Amino acid sequence: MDNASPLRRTLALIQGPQTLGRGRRFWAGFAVVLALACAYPMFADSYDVGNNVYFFNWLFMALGLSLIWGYGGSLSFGQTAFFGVAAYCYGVLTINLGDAYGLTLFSLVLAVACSALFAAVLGYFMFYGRINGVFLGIVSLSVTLVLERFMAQTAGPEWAIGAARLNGFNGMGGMPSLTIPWPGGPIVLYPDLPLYYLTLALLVVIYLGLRILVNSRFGNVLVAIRENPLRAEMLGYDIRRYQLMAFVIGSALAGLSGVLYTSWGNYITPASMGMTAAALPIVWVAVGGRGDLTTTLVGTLLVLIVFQMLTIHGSQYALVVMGALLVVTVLVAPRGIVMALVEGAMRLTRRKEAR
Amino acid sequence: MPDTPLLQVTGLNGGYGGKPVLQGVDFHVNEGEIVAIIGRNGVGKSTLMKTLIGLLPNQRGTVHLRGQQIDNLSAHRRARLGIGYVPQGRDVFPRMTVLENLLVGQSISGRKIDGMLEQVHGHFPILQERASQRAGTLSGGQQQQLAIGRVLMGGPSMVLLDEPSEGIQPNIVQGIARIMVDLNARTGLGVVFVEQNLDMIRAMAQRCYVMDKGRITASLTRADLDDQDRLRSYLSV
Amino acid sequence: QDTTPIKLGVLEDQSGDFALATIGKVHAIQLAAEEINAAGGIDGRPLELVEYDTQSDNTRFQEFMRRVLQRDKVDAVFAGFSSASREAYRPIVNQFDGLAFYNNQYEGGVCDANMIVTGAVPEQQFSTLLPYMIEKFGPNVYTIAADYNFGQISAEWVRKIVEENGGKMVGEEFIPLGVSQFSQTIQNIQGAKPDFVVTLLVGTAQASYYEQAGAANVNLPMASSVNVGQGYEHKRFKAPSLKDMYVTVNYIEELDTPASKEFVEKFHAKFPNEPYINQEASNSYAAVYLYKQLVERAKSTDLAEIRKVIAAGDVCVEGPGGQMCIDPKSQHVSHTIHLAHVTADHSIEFPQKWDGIKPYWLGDAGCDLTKDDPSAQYTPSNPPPKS
Amino acid sequence: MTHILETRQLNKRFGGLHVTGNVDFALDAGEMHCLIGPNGAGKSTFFRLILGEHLPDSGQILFQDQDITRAKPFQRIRQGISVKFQVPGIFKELSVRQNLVIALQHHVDPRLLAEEIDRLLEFLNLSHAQAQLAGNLSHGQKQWLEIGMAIGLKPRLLLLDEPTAGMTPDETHATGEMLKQLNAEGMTLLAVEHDMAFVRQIAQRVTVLHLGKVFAQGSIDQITADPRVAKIYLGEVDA
Amino acid sequence: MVDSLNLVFSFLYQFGDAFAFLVLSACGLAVIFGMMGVINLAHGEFIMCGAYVSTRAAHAGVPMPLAILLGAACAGIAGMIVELLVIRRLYQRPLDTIVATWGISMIVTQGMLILLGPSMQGVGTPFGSFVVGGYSYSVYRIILMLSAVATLAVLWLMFTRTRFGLLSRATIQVPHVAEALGVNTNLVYSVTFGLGAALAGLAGGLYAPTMTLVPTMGASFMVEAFVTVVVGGADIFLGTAPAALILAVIKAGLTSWQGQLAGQIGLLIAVIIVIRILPRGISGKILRERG
Ligand SMILES: Nc1ncnc2c1ncn2[C@@H]1O[C@H](COP(=O)(O)OP(=O)(O)OP(=O)(O)O)[C@@H](O)[C@H]1O
Ligand SMILES: Nc1ncnc2c1ncn2[C@@H]1O[C@H](COP(=O)(O)OP(=O)(O)OP(=O)(O)O)[C@@H](O)[C@H]1O
Ligand SMILES: [Mg+2]
Ligand SMILES: [Mg+2]
Repeated sequence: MDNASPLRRTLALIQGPQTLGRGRRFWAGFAVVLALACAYPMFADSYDVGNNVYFFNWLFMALGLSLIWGYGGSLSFGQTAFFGVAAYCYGVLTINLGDAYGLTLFSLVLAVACSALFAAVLGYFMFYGRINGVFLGIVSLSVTLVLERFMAQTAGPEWAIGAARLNGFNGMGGMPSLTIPWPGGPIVLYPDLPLYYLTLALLVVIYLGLRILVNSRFGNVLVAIRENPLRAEMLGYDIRRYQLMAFVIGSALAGLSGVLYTSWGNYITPASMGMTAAALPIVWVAVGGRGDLTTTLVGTLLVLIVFQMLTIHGSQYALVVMGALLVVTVLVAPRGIVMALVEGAMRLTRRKEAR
Repeated sequence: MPDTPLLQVTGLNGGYGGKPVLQGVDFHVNEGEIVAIIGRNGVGKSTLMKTLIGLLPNQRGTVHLRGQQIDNLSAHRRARLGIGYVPQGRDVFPRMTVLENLLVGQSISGRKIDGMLEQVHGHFPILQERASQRAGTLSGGQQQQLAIGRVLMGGPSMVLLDEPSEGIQPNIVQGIARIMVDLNARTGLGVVFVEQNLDMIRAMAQRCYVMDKGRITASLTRADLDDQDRLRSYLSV
Repeated sequence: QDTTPIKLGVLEDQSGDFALATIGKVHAIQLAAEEINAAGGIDGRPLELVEYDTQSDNTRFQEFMRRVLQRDKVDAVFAGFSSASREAYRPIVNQFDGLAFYNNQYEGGVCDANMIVTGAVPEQQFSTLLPYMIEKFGPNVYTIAADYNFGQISAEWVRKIVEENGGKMVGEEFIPLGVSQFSQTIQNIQGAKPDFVVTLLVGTAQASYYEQAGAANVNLPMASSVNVGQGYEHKRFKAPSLKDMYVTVNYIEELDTPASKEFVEKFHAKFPNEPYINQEASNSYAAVYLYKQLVERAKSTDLAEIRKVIAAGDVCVEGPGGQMCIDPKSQHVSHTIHLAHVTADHSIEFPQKWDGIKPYWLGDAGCDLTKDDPSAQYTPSNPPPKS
Repeated sequence: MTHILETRQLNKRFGGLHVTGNVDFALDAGEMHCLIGPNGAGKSTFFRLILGEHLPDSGQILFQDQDITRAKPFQRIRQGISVKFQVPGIFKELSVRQNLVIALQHHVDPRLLAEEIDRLLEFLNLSHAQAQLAGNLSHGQKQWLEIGMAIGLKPRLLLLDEPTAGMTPDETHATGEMLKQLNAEGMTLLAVEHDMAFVRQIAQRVTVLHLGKVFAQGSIDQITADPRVAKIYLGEVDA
Repeated sequence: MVDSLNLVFSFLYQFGDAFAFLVLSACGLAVIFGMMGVINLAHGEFIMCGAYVSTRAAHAGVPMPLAILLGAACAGIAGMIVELLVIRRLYQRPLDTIVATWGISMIVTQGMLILLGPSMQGVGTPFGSFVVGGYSYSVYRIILMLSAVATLAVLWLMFTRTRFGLLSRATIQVPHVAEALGVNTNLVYSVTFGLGAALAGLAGGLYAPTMTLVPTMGASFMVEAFVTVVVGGADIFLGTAPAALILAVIKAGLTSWQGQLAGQIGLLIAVIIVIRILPRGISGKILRERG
């Protein structure tokens, strides 16, 4: 233990008190799931592959919200603002710069940085202004609604940045997809295999990275602030700085979702920042189990899949069933649906073993 | 009526969810008695109090008040039967004024008792002085006085006090003991209180139970209480 | 003979904000498909509908457009109410080189070879409506319009056509979507003293304007390209709040022609609970028949073959409201435009109609899909680049 | 540097209420000092002023001869002040162990952290409860945990607001001994208490606060002998 | 002179109109949020319920004022049922109520669409219009303003002058102690939530004659309602009325000066600024000053 290198110690943080899932069985399960995910495209048609990429797109925003809300205790109702800012940035940049020389990837980074910067400014304003609780939620919601209303009225030709028309409520289109420069001709990441693997890889890296983050000293302080901010401050932590950092990281992830989504469908509208859109991440995260990264990840994916299936098969009744599902989940699974499922499964196996 | 005690607790089991804390508590309080419960940290004293008033469900055993079984009633019904409860850690209504806090206390009897407010103000002058201060901003000891005053407002026939002396200045501790003894003498108020402060126990209690690991392990008489070392020994590890 | 079904994707909002105006579209498509199938299908191939409820949500359009094109492999898609939803799915239709029918009255300007638009566009509705209004009520015009692309571009058309016809704009106001309170707007209108008001309000919340203006006794004639024809406000609000509203439509349920009456009868027989048959329902119905003709003549559902037929320039059907012909340059449709006048008791009279009004602007401005496909949307102030 | 902490003419009002009035107070480095006084005298408020939770209306606070009057709370903690609140301030939804990790990780070498915490748990008599959620502890146990977090910071100055409330006499005594040991290791202590036995056990000097002002100061014997203090505070017992 | 008087009247009318809308949309939400800490995303659906019921009743010949009260009552009962079935289990987890009420809102909106179709015919605005200085105004709008003031007054009396107000505030602050002091907390919760829902229903009933009746109509009240409640802060009486006053001035001013978009965006930006200056809302500020 004593001679463990700093790197080893950092890696050891991948499991810790702040995350569920420890030990051999969990990681074996993780490996199996990852292997399945990698093998999936071999068994699925390209529609399913593309559709899964679409689901993956949203997971980053959910993970970010889990960090801000589940771990940090600050309910941000406006993650879609960062989603939107990054999405529009990506659109404006790529329409102007084009997709050659890996400029789309450069635009991705720049767009995510834009949303992070925006989050830093807004977060500074909020956290250092000692805004907290629901007030934080409402300020962030107001910001995203202001952005939505503003973008919705940019229909006229005067609202253009370079070659990129913002195009109001109808939304901005025509931006190129992410493109990787390649010796044998650039690879355009349409919603298909390459994009699937790229998104999956990003997801795994970010998931594991966040696990390390929340189990690190930073994560410890974050949950301490959630539990009792005054006490945390009286232990010598500058709580506002920690809150701000979590907010920026979480919001940058929302920005990443925005870029991936825009690249996926070559389209972004102000509606992506509206009231409904803003509430959705909260629903995913709360239903999945906001206090943990893994449950958030799995829960969000589950909700997205189930809701889409309901919409496909439920016609008019889909929304009613979705609503009922939400209510029932909250009632029967107080710690989130995934936790409930895991506990249920454990109880079953235990009963079997007992027999 | 010595044969129907004020409070009769038999075989009480209770706790939090799957975690049992009380493991068969038996004791009784006679009409017009002041009884102390002592014990080390974490043995289940507060749990017992919460189970008696009905904030925690009892898993087994019974509680009778003047012969009436009450363990199946909700907490507010038990309160309406005249049981007052002062929780550990005060729990005043923080965003209501001191006066409003007192008025909520009337609910125990469901009606306003004439002169009660004046009586409480007489016991605790600070509560009159600060009538319109928000209770959450009172000092710790002031909050404790408010919590006791609040429960007296309903004119209960018995009270459960969980460490009433905590955070209170010595002369007011004596004052509280006097008030309780006085009420007990005048109105026959039954008192069950959990306490660590030996002075207060001696000043108030007529009998005393010792609790350990979720059970009542000893019952002390008034004479035992005056034996400082004996009492101490029950509280030490 | 090939008897495999021809699959039509139907992506319409059956719930959410727009459901009011769009459920009827789905029913109209079902009606047309049933009729066609009863009559032996398209060249013996039955029509099969693949329907999804898009819930008034743009992202659902993206999800399901991919699904119908990639998974269900439909031959054509009928999709979308709001312009935003159309713009959301258009990149995907382009990517998979599909064929989508947009059966909605809209702000115009989409020049995209993968799209056929059967709804009316501003030049068709305003070039007829506004001269009539100016002549009848006077030259001073006040516009209130939804503050987004549809409203802004339509208002631009109104401005242009009013000026061309010797009228004068005395005011223009844009209302954000979702706004339902209009006291200030009503006062502004009264202050500007127009001869009539052009209302380009969108969504159910904005329709509250009519009730509130009525209650404040504004009492000005109104003109619109969108209200009544889509959201049947005259049926929903108590008379006389829509008194003297003039709308140019290519169809509404009250239209008193044999074709219309037959359509209404068939429709209500099949869907007795349908509250109203609006212009978009009629467009959707006719669009199915347009598609039938295209496939029959192309002898294929292949887009390239179909577009060759369109290029011939003589694809026409008799819709419930009159003849509709596809313009090869823009792949929009010419219409018979009816002027509907809402009377004090909210009944409708049709003082005038114009036959064969063409969607001329896109073609004139330089969009020619027979030559190339920019897949873009243009406006008068942002026209196609001159080649 | 003889005074580790000094306040000069410290004033704080809430609305019309003068909670501390021109408090001049000095604490010698290395001493054990008790602050007593009637309920509402302003003891907890005085602590909050030292910690920066409230800012004074006027006056100055010096810590190790540095002016910290306007410093942020966390900065004061970093300079070596630490506190145990009157109402236990713990992280309820975290395990007991995790509570201590958060308190200690800041200045303990990560390699030694686990051992250090084990030792502290042992010391607090909470080893058996280390995996429990802190919110589920009994009241007394919470007090212990809070004390553990406060001393875990290894402060130069430790502020304790009623550290023994809810403890049995034996535990109170043990706490006193523990504090004496910490003091012997160099920690300065300032405690608010109503338990005179405890005050007698630890205090080298006692300050009585009354109505926001320093009312009396001296050794415990001097204080208990003071009839004015008996009148406002002590009553007949222990006087 | 007359002209400027007319101008003053018109501004007052616009201000009053905005004020009424803010107050009436916010009251129900304020009671439920301020008293119970529950963020009720189904608030709009209770408004819709009130509007639908009162319109149905008016169609059936019930006089308008009665119909409106009936709408409020039905919404209140619906609220009590929702509280009993769902909300009651979630008081310890207020953030989960966001999800639950969001779900309820989805069920109700879409359920209404399925059951009653996409819209309902209106009843028309009663009482006609009046003219001041060349502008004509709706009389009913004045009624709305008066209703807003009356609602505030009744609520104020109810919560400060009655035992119910006292007990409900106690219950929400420390439920277990209130229970142990003899307060039937379940009843209090139920009635408080019902009251909030009834107030929403009242807003729906009052605005029903002036608006489109569709299942999603509640949405157009939501932003204003939230904004008012949050600017007001936790205490609904100290907060909601002044918040509505300030916001109404901002909204009416900006709308008449720069149009509706400015009014809308201005409102939201005002919220951000007000919260920055008063992080706990207006009532937080007042309460702190009072000490
Ligand atoms: N909410 C809770 N959930 C689970 N366990 C709890 C909870 N509250 C207390 N406990 C546990 O129950 C046991 C008894 O606690 P209780 O509060 O009754 O002790 P106590 O005798 O009152 O101690 P003290 O003198 O410290 O107040 C303790 O071990 C405690 O950890
Ligand atoms: N925010 C506030 N607003 C108004 N008065 C306050 C506020 N905070 C404290 N007070 C008052 O200031 C006085 C001092 O309170 P403080 O908590 O410092 O007392 P204390 O000496 O710690 O008493 P105790 O021994 O009871 O804990 C009390 O009278 C209290 O009511
Ligand atoms: Mg206890
Ligand atoms: Mg204190």
